[in-house]
Amino acid sequence: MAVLEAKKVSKFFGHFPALRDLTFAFKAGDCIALLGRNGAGKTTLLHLMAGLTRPTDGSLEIARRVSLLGHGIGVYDELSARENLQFFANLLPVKVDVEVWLEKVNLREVAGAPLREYSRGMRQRLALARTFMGEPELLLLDEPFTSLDDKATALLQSLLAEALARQATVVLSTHQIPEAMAHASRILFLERGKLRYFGPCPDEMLGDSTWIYRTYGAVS
Amino acid sequence: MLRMSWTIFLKDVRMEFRGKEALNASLAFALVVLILFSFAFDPTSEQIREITGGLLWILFAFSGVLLVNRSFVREQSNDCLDVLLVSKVPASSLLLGKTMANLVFILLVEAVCLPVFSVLYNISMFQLPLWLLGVCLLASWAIAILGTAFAAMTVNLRLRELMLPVMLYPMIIPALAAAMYLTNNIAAGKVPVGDDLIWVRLLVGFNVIFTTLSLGLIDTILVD
Amino acid sequence: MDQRNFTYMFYGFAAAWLILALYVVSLVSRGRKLADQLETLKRTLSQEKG
Amino acid sequence: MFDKILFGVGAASGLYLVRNLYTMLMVLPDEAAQGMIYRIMFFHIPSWWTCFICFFIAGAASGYSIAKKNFRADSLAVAATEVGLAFTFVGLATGMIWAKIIWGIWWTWDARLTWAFITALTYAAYLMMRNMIPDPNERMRVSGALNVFSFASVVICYKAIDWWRTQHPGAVMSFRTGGGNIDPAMEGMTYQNLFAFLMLCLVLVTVRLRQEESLRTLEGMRRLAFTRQRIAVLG
Repeated sequence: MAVLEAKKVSKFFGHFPALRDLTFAFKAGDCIALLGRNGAGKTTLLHLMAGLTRPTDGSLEIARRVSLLGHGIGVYDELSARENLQFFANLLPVKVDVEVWLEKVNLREVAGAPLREYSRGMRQRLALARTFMGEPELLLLDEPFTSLDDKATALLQSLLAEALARQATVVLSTHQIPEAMAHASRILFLERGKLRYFGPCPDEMLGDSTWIYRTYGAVS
Repeated sequence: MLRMSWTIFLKDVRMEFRGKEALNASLAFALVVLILFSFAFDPTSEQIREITGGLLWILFAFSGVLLVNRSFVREQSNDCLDVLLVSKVPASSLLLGKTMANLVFILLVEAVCLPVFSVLYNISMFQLPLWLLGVCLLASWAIAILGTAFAAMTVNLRLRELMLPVMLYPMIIPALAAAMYLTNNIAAGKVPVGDDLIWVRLLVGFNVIFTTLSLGLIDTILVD
Repeated sequence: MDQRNFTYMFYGFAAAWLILALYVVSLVSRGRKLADQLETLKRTLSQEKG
Repeated sequence: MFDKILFGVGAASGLYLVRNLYTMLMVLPDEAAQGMIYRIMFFHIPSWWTCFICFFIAGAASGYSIAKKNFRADSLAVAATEVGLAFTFVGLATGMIWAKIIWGIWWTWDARLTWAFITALTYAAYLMMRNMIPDPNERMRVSGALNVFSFASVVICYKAIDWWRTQHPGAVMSFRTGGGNIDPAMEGMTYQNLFAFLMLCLVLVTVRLRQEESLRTLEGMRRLAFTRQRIAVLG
């Protein structure tokens, strides 16, 4: 049973083709690394999967419960951690115990204070709780490791492992190969809006960060 | 769907009352303009009765835009709008929740301004409290629904503070005109009857048409 | 009265023609600018390819 | 070939307008009550009709463009709005000059004048808004929705302002309802000028539509050039 199925998906911005004829499917429990240079269409593809934009052509079927961690952290600065989580929990179709999640990301003691008083790391941890709560079937993470502090990185690692263990599908976009390799079971490589490679991680990538660009890329 | 609107309404109200930035700014603005009016004409003369409605509704439309403008900016700072849309919140629920929140803010400003206006200019606005409430509700809803929908349109513009009023005011003229006319009557203690009721009908019709249009088009506006 | 009548009629006709003429002129100049830009860009793109 | 036809129709509409001018000035007699000035109506009335037709087309095209994500319909919407706005200004200018003679003032807050003013503002806001959105998809969605709003508001406004007392001469065909004894030749003249205006309007809209289309091509190519440059720098 596919969590996400794209058939000949294209996305145009005016006459500019951002994505062209993508066909692929993700299964439950997959962890996909979205690779590609800047401007290859990674963010556009993530937005498509999130349902923030709709394809110009082709069909895209997406799971019911999707969660997104974009460049912005997606929580409100004026509200407290508890209010933030409670608000997003109220929008979910399942019941979520907010206190459990506050405990999990280690913010319980300060949960009543407004977010603007938090440190950067604390806000990032709250954003992680917001993303992972409610057991989403499809997790979309846009460059999740950039600018995370140590604690938040460790937390993200464990949350990712947990999510994968309960057969959630995870999509990470990144352009740092070693990081992607550490988690991903499959690679989706985009170049200029075209799908160049989709499959298991090739071993050659391990030591050589430009291997995939050289092998599957058309422009050098 | 309505439950989601309610959740968003509560969140917006809570956020605004936490900082009160927009509310305070627009209240202060409204009060300053109320005082400025006294220089525009003789504040003790009878002629002010004839322009009461006009003054008040221009004031409410201006301070209303200050409030409405913040509505989608709130969602923008940390990309919260994206998160809401990903959580399968229908765009129309989002609009409805935000409109209700804006309606509450506008009504609050009116609740402060109307007594102050009555006292300062010696006009009793509250002879027909139910009529006044009705007109305020209807006309404020008109400002709120169109204002919120247009705030969604302008949220990505660099000049959004400027563009929103430029787009909004020409379109709410019918609603404002009706509200002005009815408010004049109310201030004079006259219950609108007969031909005057056409303005009530205009307000209701305006609201029905533009609420339907806004709820129908908001998905197109927000989702690519 | 009749003299004034005539002058104003003339103004009216002139205004109508002038507005339309101005619009046509702006349309043509914009079109020319657009064609220029398109041409330049096409050349740049084909140079890069070659 | 298409260019030539377009140019031909444009030239024909120009010639037609000149011929109408001749008939108006040389053949038709002065009107009993208004004297010479009534001839402004031959421009005034057709320009309103044309502008309203333009805005109607723009509204319908906008609705279609956002429903079907059709860029061509979006281009039609801008083209029709812009041309409609030009005719609105013709209507306003001629109306004001006529009013100066007949009513003795340039401007009055008469129902239809007010309506015209609001309409002009509404559509000017639409055109301004369009220029501010760089992304073509967003531009189509947002300005398409705005145009639909505009059309609805213009219609409502027309009705609403009608309820205020009006000093405008009757309904749109003003000689017939206002003056009563209208010369059929005068009415015929109005229709002839309307026809000429519509021809001109058709040409202008087509030209503007093609400009908008090539603007979109231009934007697409710019973006392509930009991505290539970026790849060349980074890769």
